Amino acid sequence: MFPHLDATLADLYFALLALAALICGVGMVLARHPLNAAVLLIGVMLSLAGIYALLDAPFLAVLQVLVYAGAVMMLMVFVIMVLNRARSDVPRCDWLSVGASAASLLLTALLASTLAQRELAAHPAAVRGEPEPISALLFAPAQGWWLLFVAIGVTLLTAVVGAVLLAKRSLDTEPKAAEDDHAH
Amino acid sequence: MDAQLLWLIPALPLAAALVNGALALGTARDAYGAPRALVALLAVLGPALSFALTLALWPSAGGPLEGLPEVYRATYFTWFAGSGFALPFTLVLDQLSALMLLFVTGIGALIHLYSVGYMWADRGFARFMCYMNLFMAAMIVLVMGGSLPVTFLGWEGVGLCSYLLIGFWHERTAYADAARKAFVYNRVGDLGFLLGAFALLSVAGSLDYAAISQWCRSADAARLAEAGPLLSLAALAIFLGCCGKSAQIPLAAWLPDAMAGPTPVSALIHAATMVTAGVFLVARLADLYVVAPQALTVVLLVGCATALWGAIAGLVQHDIKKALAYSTVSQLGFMFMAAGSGAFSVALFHVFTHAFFKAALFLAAGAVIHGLHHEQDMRRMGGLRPHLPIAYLAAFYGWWAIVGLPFAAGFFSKDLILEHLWLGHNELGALNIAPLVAGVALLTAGLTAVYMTRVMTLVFWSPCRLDAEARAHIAPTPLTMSVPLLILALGSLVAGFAWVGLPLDALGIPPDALAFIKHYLAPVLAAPEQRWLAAHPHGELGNLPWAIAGVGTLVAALGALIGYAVWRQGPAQVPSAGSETAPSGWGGHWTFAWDRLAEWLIVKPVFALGYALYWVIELAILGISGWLAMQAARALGAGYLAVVQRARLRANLLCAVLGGAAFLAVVIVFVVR
Amino acid sequence: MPTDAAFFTPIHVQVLAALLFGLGLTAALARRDLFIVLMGIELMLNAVNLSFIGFARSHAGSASTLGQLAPLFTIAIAAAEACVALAMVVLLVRQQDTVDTDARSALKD
Amino acid sequence: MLLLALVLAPLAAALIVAFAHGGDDERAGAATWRLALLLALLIAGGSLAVLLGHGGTLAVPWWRIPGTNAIIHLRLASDGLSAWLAALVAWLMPVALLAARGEAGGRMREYAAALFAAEAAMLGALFARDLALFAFCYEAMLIPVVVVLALFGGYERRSAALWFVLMTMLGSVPMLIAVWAIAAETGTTAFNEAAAALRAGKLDAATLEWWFWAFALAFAVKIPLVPLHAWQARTYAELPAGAGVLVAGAMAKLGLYGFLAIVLPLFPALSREQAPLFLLLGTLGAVGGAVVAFAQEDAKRLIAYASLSHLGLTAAGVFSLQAAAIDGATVQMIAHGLSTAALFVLVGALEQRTQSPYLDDHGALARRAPWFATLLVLSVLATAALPGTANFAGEFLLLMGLWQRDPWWAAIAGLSVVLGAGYLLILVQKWCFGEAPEGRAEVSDLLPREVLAVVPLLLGALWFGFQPGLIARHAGADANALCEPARATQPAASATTSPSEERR
Repeated sequence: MFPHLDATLADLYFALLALAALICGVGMVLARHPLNAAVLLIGVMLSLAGIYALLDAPFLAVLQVLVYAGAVMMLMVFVIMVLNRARSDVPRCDWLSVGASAASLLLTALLASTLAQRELAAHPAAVRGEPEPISALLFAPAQGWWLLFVAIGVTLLTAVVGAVLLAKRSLDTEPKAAEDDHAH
Repeated sequence: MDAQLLWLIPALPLAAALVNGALALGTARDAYGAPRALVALLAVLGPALSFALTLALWPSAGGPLEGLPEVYRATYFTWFAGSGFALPFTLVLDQLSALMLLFVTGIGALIHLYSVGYMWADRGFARFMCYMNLFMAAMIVLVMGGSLPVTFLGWEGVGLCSYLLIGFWHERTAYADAARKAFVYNRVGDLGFLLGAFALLSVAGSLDYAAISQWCRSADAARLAEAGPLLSLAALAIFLGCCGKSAQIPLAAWLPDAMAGPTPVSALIHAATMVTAGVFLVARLADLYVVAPQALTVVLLVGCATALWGAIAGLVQHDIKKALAYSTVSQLGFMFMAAGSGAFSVALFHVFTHAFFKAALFLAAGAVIHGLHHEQDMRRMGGLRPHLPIAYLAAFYGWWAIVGLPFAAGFFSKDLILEHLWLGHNELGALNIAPLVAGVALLTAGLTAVYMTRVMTLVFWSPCRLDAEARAHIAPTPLTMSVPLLILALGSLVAGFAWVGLPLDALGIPPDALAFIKHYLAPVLAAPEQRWLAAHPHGELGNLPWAIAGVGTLVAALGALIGYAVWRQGPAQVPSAGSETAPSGWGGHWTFAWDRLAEWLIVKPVFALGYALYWVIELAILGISGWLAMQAARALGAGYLAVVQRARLRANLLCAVLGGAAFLAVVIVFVVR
Repeated sequence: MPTDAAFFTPIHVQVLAALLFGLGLTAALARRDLFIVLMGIELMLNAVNLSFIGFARSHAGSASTLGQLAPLFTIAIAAAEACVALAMVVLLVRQQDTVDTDARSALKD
Repeated sequence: MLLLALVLAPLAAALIVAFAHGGDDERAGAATWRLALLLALLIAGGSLAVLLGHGGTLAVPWWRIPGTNAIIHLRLASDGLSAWLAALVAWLMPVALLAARGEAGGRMREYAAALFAAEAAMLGALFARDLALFAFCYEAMLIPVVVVLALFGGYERRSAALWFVLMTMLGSVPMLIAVWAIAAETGTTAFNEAAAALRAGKLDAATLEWWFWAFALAFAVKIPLVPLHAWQARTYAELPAGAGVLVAGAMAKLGLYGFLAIVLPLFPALSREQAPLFLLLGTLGAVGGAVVAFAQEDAKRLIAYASLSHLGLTAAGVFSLQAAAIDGATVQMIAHGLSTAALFVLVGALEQRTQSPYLDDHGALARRAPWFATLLVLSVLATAALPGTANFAGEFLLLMGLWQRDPWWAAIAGLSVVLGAGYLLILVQKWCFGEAPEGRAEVSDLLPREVLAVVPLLLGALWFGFQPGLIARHAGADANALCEPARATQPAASATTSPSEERR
């Protein structure tokens, strides 16, 4: 499964990274404060980046670190800190949490147990996830993925504009009175 | 004239009805209503033109109008068409329907003319005329229908118009109740009609009258025996329909209540035409009834029971129209007795004469009611002869005819019925019951004389019980009402000669020229009548007609004398205006026996069952179980489980996850296995 | 490199993805803090990415490359989602002064 | 292609009316309404083209059902049955909009869009020739109705919506699973291919049986058959008139259509075997519904129980498997659609003016609102199956078929016809006749738009009353062809028909 590595060593790496991801994930679920959760989620993401690398997907591993762990989570941490809610006033657990946990546990158990019974072998001719083959596929005119690429570009742009509009509105609500004052 | 023009006969009154309906609806909220002269013109013209067309198309039977085709038959379009069943829409003008049409359109046109006078001042004049015209159209379709479903179209159509007209003054809840009662009673009969039609279809393979007759006439004994139960079932089921329409026991109770309608309606629909449709239908299916003898015996017995019941009930009525209504019920019983003894043409002859004298009586009653400003209680009348001479004249001739005094219309038809009953042969078990029925019929004829004389005495001959003011304000009979009254009075006097003829040799008229009815119906009815006679031989005639005429006249005269003697002083006490007119005591019990039976056996149980089912099953069982299920669903889906009820979004998502898990489980179990 | 001797096979990657997805789901459903809910969603997206990449190892040719291409789109969409979602959180917190999801009742009815 | 256009057109119309005129004020509502009416009429015109046989067929592979080899096709076709029912749906749509005008006011956008969405789903279900596509559309039609019910319904609308959703969903979820199971087992979801595969006799009886019941349940809830009718009265009572026209007039027929087009061809042997049960349930509904209707105080509930009665009779007719009854069932479906829609428009009009659909709250409307009273009487007479109306043609053929099956069925089911006259005339009498109840304000008469909604329905009922063959020869013949397999497996003649019947 893991090319370029000794099997035992790869197993060890994978086991460690998977364990780290799971522990961080559990920690995130149980975290008392969103900031803790964010840090733990970053841990998950970094572990996953490692696993991506193990799985012969270096490009995505890099992207994972740069975009997810870097940009998205930084944004989130930033917002949490800006809003600066020292102690969360939201209870960590209620009755519904128990039900929800049980339900997702059930779903996961079903999924995982079924998966675990199946066989799936690595393909020897699997392509290594370098930028080049990926971009070649992405921009192959016959495949049409470029269309999706363009669409996602537009979506991102829309999201940014939407976010700006939303944020602007939130700012507008308070300074309204101030503007009225200026008018006088 | 072309047979394809048959459609015009019902279409003319229908067109008048549509125009009048549009006028009525268009001017419903105007202060003055539709232009009355126009409405009246259209309303009278429709039936009158139909009458003219009927005469123009009059199918000859070797009678005076030689050379015309015997039967007009026109098929216009396919009514039902499908893989299971097909039926052309056929109208037929044969001798039977022509005879019916003759008085339906003729008397109908006269009563329309009468209504113009009677209803002129009513706010709903145009609406009334619309319903009346619609009734004419439906009645004509009923009579001219070439197959059971086409007849049924008219059959329910007249029922509808009857409903609308009984409830014409619908502000009175009792009137609307009476209308609904009439419709529902008829519906019961109509179900019988439909089931009988289905049975006939499965026996004879067609619903066309010609085909049914053909089948009945050509079927050999083995086939008849094989189809026997189904034939009897068909005949009885259709007779149930006739009971509904013609107000026979057990569906008799609606007709007296139907007197809530304006009097011309009572005359046209509930005396002369619609209620005789049952007799007409039995005659129409005579070929069926003669091969189902048990059914015909039932017809005889029901007719007999109804005639007696109606006559006795007629004795105790105070309302003039109610008395006439029970008289109609009783006379219809006579018609069914005639049909039940296999004398279909005699039954129709009585229908014919009855149409004249009962219409005359009702219209005379209408003139009285009109004259007395809607007073209907006979105890509060009396001595009206000088005040309402034309009404009296019509009533007198009508009375003469219905009582069966010599030479008036009813005299001949009633005697013929008695004669056929006396000689007839209807088996009930091993017993020939026809002579017994004849005895009851004679008794009933006597009672008829008593109660009709009572009506005449209380209204015209006894001392006047009106106070001075009411006497001063008696409204005269307008011309539009007088003309039909006089024509009908004349009709009740002479209609009987249409069977027996008059010795007019001196005038160069052949003896049978006037007696057209006697043989007129032969092309339609002779075959079944002869078949019946062959199977159930009658006794010798001999001098019997004279004997029966004599006895009949004697009984009638005796009854009339009793009636006059008992009531010549008027009632024991005169009730105040607007008091209850329904009979009380044993008379009430007798009169309302069938009402109460239906009330307790059908109406109340249906309502009780309806409420019980609704409250117990619909609301209690289904409602509570559904409510519980919904509470459970709400608890799961809407977050009642959560401490905080607001957590609806999360609870919903939770359910989605559970659903996903369930789906996954299904996939795993069935696909992955 | 004797790959066949390895204990872990691509199916274990999928199991791991499933477990992480479950954790993300739990976070999204069981927690009421808006930030943690958002993070749970991010975690679920990450699990899906992992699944894609895991499957990419079991195919050859362009199918394999496709497995590596799909996460690219996911990441882009996740970034857009985070962008808008955080803006909304800021807005909501300013208006209602809470990050409790159960306080977001304005959506219903 | 016309079929696809006809299915998609209402969706497009929904989008158009949703965005054409902004704002929630009365003027925007009126503008939206005019636009929606125009679009609805265009679609209705298109449905006529399908009726005349210009529908064509379509079979485009769509996607593979997970876990099976079956590929869902966008498979559309029309036969007489679906074309007539589609025409009914499409022509009831303008009527529904005419009725909705007064109820929606400025919120016409939501109302009209939801109605169009329901129309699209119904047309899709009627033209679908793929089980999965059918099931999808069959489910989808619920949602817009619930939206209208929740937004514009009466006082108890929440409870009613729950009843409606829960019962119809509970009915149709097993159908979804059965469709999926059929796909997995036979590898196809096309109607005819699945039918051939199911009839080949290679599947074990137990599996077939539960599929049969899954479908039967879904359709029985929709018709509804006793005892699955609990949603009906509750939903009808709260539905606004516009949606009521579509739900009572058209949607309930989808259940019957399902029996005719799916259950009978797919499970002929089981259908024949279980026919007595459905005959019993149908007859029970016919008579029971009529009896319970006597206990109603709310006109809409009365209409609901009347529908239960009439459609129970229709279902009984379908399961008599007699040619005449199947013809009658098709005629009755159209006829009942027309007359019930007319009743709903009228009751809705009165309810809008007075906020009361109760029988005892009105009186003397014949004098106070003559147009209303006239049209109500005519609609009631059509519903009560007066000869000359399409309802009579339908009931006549239905009862005839039941008689051919067994005279007793006809006699018992025929009681519903007698009772029908009773409870319907109570409605007329209480509202139109008598004295006006104390303290009730004057009721204004119908507006031209309401008259315009009802009159074509009544004219249609009259026209088909004299020409039921138009429906029976076309829709009835195709419906008969659909149940031919079920009939073919029947013994030559049932023991109860008369000897002479056989001879013929």
